[in-house]
Amino acid sequence: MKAKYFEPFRTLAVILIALVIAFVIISLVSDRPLETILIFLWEPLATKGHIGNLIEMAIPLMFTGLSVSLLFRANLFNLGAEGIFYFSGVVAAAIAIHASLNGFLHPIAAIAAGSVVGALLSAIPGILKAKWNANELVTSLMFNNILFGVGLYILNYQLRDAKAFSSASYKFEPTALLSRIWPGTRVHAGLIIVLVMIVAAHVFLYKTKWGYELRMTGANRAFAGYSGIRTARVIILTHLIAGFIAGMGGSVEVLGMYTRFNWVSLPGYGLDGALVAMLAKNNPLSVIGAALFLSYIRNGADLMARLSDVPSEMISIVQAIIILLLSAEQFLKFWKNRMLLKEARKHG
Amino acid sequence: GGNASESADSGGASSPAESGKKTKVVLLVPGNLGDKSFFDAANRGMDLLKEQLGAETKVIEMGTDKTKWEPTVNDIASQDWDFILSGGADITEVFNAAAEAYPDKKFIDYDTENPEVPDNVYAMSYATNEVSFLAGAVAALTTKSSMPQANPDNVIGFLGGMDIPGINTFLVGYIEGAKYVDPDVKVAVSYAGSFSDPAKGKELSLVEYNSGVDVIFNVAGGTGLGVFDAAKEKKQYAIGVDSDQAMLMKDSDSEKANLIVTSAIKKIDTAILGAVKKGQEGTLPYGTLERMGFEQDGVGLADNEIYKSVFPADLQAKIEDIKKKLAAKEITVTDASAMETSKVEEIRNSVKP
Amino acid sequence: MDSLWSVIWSTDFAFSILRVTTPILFAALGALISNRAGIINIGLEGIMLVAALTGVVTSAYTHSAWVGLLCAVLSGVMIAGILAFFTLQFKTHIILGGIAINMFASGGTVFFLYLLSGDKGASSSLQSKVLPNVDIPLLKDVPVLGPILSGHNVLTYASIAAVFAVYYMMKRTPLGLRIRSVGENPHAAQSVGVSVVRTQYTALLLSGLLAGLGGAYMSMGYLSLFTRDMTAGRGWIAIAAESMGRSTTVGTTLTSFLFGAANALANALTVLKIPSELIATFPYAATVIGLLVYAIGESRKRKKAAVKPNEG
Amino acid sequence: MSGALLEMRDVTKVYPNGVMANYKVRFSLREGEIHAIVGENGAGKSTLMKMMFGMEEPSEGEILLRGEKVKLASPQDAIDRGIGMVHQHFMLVPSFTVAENMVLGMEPKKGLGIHFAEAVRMTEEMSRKYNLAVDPKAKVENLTVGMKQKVEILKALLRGAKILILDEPTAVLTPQETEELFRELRLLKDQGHTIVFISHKLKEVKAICDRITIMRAGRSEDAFRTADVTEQEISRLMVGRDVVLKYDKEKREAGETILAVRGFSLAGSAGSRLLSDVGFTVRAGEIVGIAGVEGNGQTPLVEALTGSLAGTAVGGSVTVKGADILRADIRAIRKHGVSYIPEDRMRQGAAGEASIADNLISTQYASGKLGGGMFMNGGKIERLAASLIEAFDVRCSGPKQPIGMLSGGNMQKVVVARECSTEPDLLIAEQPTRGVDIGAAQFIHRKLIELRDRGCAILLVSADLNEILELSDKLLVLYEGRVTAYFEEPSAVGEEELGLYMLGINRQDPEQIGRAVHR
Ligand SMILES: Nc1ncnc2c1ncn2[C@@H]1O[C@H](COP(=O)(O)OP(=O)(O)OP(=O)(O)O)[C@@H](O)[C@H]1O
Ligand SMILES: Nc1ncnc2c1ncn2[C@@H]1O[C@H](COP(=O)(O)OP(=O)(O)OP(=O)(O)O)[C@@H](O)[C@H]1O
Ligand SMILES: [Mg+2]
Ligand SMILES: [Mg+2]
Repeated sequence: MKAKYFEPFRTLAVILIALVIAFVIISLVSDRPLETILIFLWEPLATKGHIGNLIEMAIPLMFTGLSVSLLFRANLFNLGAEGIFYFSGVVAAAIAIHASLNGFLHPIAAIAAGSVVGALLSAIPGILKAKWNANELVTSLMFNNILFGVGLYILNYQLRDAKAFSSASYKFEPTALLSRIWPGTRVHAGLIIVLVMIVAAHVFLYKTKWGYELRMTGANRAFAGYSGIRTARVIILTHLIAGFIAGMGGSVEVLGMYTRFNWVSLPGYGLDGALVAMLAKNNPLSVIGAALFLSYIRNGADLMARLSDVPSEMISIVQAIIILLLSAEQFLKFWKNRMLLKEARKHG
Repeated sequence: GGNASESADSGGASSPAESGKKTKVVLLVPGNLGDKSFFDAANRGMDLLKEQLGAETKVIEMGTDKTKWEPTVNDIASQDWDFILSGGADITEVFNAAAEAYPDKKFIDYDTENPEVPDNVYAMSYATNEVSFLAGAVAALTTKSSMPQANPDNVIGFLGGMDIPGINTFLVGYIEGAKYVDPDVKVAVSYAGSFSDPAKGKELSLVEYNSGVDVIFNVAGGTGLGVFDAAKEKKQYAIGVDSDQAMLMKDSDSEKANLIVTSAIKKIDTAILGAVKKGQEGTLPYGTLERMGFEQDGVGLADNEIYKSVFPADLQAKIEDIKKKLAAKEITVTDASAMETSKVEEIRNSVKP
Repeated sequence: MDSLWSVIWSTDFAFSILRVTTPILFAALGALISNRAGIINIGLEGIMLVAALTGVVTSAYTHSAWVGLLCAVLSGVMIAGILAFFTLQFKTHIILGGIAINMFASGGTVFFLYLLSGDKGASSSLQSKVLPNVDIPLLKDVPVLGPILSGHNVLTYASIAAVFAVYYMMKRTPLGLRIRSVGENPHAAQSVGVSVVRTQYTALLLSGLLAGLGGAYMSMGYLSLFTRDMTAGRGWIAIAAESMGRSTTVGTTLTSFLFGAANALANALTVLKIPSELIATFPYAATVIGLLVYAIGESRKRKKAAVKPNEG
Repeated sequence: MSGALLEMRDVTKVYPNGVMANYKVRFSLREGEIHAIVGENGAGKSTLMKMMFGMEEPSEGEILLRGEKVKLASPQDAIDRGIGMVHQHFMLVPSFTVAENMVLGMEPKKGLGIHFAEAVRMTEEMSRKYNLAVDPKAKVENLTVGMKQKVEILKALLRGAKILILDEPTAVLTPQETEELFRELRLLKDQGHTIVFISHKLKEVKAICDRITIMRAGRSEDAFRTADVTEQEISRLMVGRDVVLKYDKEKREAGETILAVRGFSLAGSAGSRLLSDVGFTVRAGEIVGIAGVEGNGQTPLVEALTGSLAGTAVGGSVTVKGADILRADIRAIRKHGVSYIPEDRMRQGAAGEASIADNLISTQYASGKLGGGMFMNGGKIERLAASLIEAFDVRCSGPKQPIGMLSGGNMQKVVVARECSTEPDLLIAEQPTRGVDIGAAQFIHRKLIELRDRGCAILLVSADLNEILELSDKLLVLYEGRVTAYFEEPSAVGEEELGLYMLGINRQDPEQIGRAVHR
């Protein structure tokens, strides 16, 4: 085997090993372990509806994964996508409820508002970092809680429909909802939006001057500054873009999957986005695969819990093992080294 | 996530009962079990179905990600179940939509306030405001009583998980009940902002106790468990919620249990049992929302041994009296489930110490 | 307003700051040790959660709070060991590893609680033990100071002791020197025979130990039970505190107390007529402002230093 | 080959990225000798030494110590066997004191803690014994490079090293410091130590080494006795062709003034004077060299010229083509046609993870040459990168390779290529050939002369006297922040004479120094 085939081979081996471990754990609690694990593996792809579920869940993961990967690319350890996703959802919901526009402009206006608010909010940690070197991890973690509190306040005091008997907003105007693009599933136009954003981010990162500045600032800020790149501006710009994308994600999720806004806790997509970004090695295009993969194992887990006798919490153990092993770069490396030596000898 | 605990009933799968086929019931939990509140109570109802009706049951936890509820409900509706159960304000819309899509299936919404009920759905609501009214009366009587830990201050406390309608229904009933026995009573209210942070629950309770409160009513899920820790530390009283929380703790920590004067119980488990039973008999009034009050035994105060020994007998009599008046509709209690947030705030502020 | 002042100017309030700070301080010290060794451990939240459950379960089965504490700490060390194994041996990215540990802990604790007690939410059916509160003999009778400083849980005192221990360890012991060298210049450490991997293992295990103490405090000191996700973000707060404290023992301790005080104050603010959603944001807003004031001060200082002397 | 103290047999090393750094290398070290290893950048010298020191494991082959096969799995194994190494890049912890760096990993203890007083005493004792003066309590980040070098050697000796590996120890030293080091090495040899010495400076190799092993493209040949080969022969064996060490540089009339520094004084943070009344001009088509022992104001001067002024300008002016640049940032300065080869290529000069192509375009990606508007044309970038890689003979697998994988010399060529490719009016070159092999150094020198001939003004700051005397058209000496000498005919100045000015022993009169400023 050639060394360059090592990565796919390792990935395959890792997945197999993770599955064996998962199987062993499942055997401990399940009477029919084989059947159970087959549900986990196959059921998410078994019906059109389930494939739809897999894709619709991947959409927010792609948004936050893309947002976080840009930040990580610029060497900014910012986990603020979580709060922005939530708050922009509130903003989009407000427009979806209160504005009256036609079916084409309405979602655009709501998403644009959510995205812009996301960008502006995200710029705050960016400016603090760029101007005063305030640690962006701290500010972003704090902002998550602040945005959640303020968002929830707006929901309860401004948007709440008392007739929903819960913390849910008024119903969105039907014109604001994103249209379904795959009949028989709930896959909505957000998929197209996110794919366009991913391609745009790819072009931005690798084909434009700003993207180049971002990559160099991330790779070595002293080098970028020495070369004449205004790194403070790059940091702010990166935050703006990342916030824009995260905000767009929150808005799209709200308009694509809901008819009212009713999140009373942070939805968790921010940290998941960090997971997706890391799995994608901060590459925009790879975010698609990473998000689909995460969505696949989560949907598999849900279905396993639904259709078998395994409690759902067990799944988080299996997920953790898969993630740990999948990113274990050194795992099976000795093998690669052997292959490299063999090849080198042949050429040497 | 979604848990499934499938039960093979004790009778054995191969020996069909007289009806020829076991009743198949599925419970869809819009959240996770372990809330010590209505999800757990519904789960206990499923156990009752299994034990008393010999039903084949399954419980699915749908988790907190609301986007997953619709596909799960639809998936289940397309399967072969005799009764599909779920409950909670958030799920009702999804649930009713599924019911309309599957008109030949039977659905039971065990906890909703929504009066629009499709023809194949039976819906229940609980007079939580009324039982909270009683809890408020107990609290207001406690704080002025000669009970050993009661202080002269005329302030009672409330700890909510979040400032949301489901919680404020309890709050408003509680305040009205307290004011019914003593118009001058003050109510300290705090919300933890979370249903899973007992440490925060404890801190907020301590602040309340330290400011002169001597009894706190908790409606906060896991967070509320911190109230009892604070009560034990401060040797003050508490009131439980949803299930008889004193009895739950009696074996593991009797000192704590003895400070829980009573609990405001929502009897979801027996309500579910009753509904399915009627369903089997064919007497369930589909298409209606039934309110489970004291008469229907849908709600009630826990009158356990602790209540009987700790809460003075003359005060118990007063509570009994109020309960009768409530049942006879001589007293009406505001239902805050559809109240504007600002209105709730107004009520809250009017009794702030 | 009066009621707010009466709450804040009470010894109870000062007492509560120490109580609220304890778990954050433990975890922040844990974050500090691993960070100084060059590895950012974001799995603290999960480690605390696992330790909290372990303490409750083992103390219930052995009827000893101390055995429970020991097991809780060991479980923290074990989880940190798993994280270390993957990140140091297999080179799993430390951030991913931390996320995986948190994921594992959040579901795994509920799963094991369910297996052990049939309950998914709380451990209230287990007769778990709590660690004692300690009255300090002379101090407890001193007015004002006594009620504030005496009568805390034994682990609160342990957390203060841990501050001194960590300070001494980092500054004065061979291990501390090696941890700092590995974090600052791993090649330098390696070149003199200090094993980078072994040192990082030690640092991660120590951070697991401290987070384990924090977890044990949550379920066996602060509270007397375990509930699902009961750490409620304290691990993340600790990471922020460590980061804001610029990875120094003194700074981290101060910022942990700042968080504790802001939280205690937020709890006291509930007596005001402010919507609870907004009160909940107070500790975080206070932190951002604190960080900002500090950061601006620092950058002013730097600029001044560069501009001040006008003649040679 | 018997009787060797240490022997490496057919050692092969393949890095995980597939680079074969060593192939069947044989190396043998005799007790008590100073043994040189020479070779071009990337020939595999450091890799071989790292294996000898247990920092890298050989993919194949064996290492024998006193005839016995040994497995060196970690530096600790090597240290235990009496092998010590001073690395090409400093292996010190900057925030620690000298004593702390010395004892790291073998700390003397008192109770649970470190016995700091003992550490200081141990350091002082070693320092006396080997006649290497260091201050045990000084923080390493405040030390000069020469000092750091001494600490590194003492560190190895403290650990009982009998075999001492020195990987390019002189690359950052002044001639005087190098001389001192050589005296110390001879002393060590006399005390029974065996030394492996790596250097690109063949004169040094000739001066102190007994035997010499030449490496080329990861392979080795048998060792020579140094006395048997000439410098020319060595360099031919290394590079595979003759290397000319003299440049025929035509005289050229200098053009208009590009850079003008007039009466420039700079105060540091503690009120200290970094620069006092420095004045000189650099005109189009001339190379002005600045010589001086490191730490005499070169760094603040270059910082002031490149937009990162650290301190307060107390007086004077700095202009490029008439424009004041003292308060401009580097972006604005570069817009005036200024290029800059920084001293520290790892920190400022390159982004290690980024590709060679990305590193090559960092100063001209925005110029419009590589694509209009906000887009960049991948094809154009690739062509530019490929042509620069070829023109500057960068040894790499292609423009997409991460620059961090290159050897030091090749990385430096990338930096030089980038700074030369923008057709600058003024080039500030700071230590442009530090750690670069003679082949590459010669190449870089040629490029600088070529640039000068095209009319570029060049300010050359270097600690390498040979380089500075060869290249400069005009030469200044900095001592304690002042210009102490100005030569209009550097080629006529001897190294010894220059040394006297650099050490502050001699000083020219103000009038002569004043000539450095034209017009
Ligand atoms: N850690 C590493 N990973 C991958 N490749 C490496 C690594 N270190 C060195 N190399 C490669 O191995 C080869 C030999 O490098 P080495 O550092 O041994 O050269 P050298 O002879 O010391 O060069 P120089 O004179 O520039 O120091 C080079 O091609 C280099 O790019
Ligand atoms: N007796 C000693 N001999 C040598 N070095 C020492 C001695 N005592 C302390 N050091 C080292 O000198 C440095 C200063 O020590 P000290 O503990 O006094 O620092 P500090 O003033 O507390 O520092 P900080 O302000 O960063 O907290 C430390 O790096 C320490 O390890
Ligand atoms: Mg100090
Ligand atoms: Mg080298």
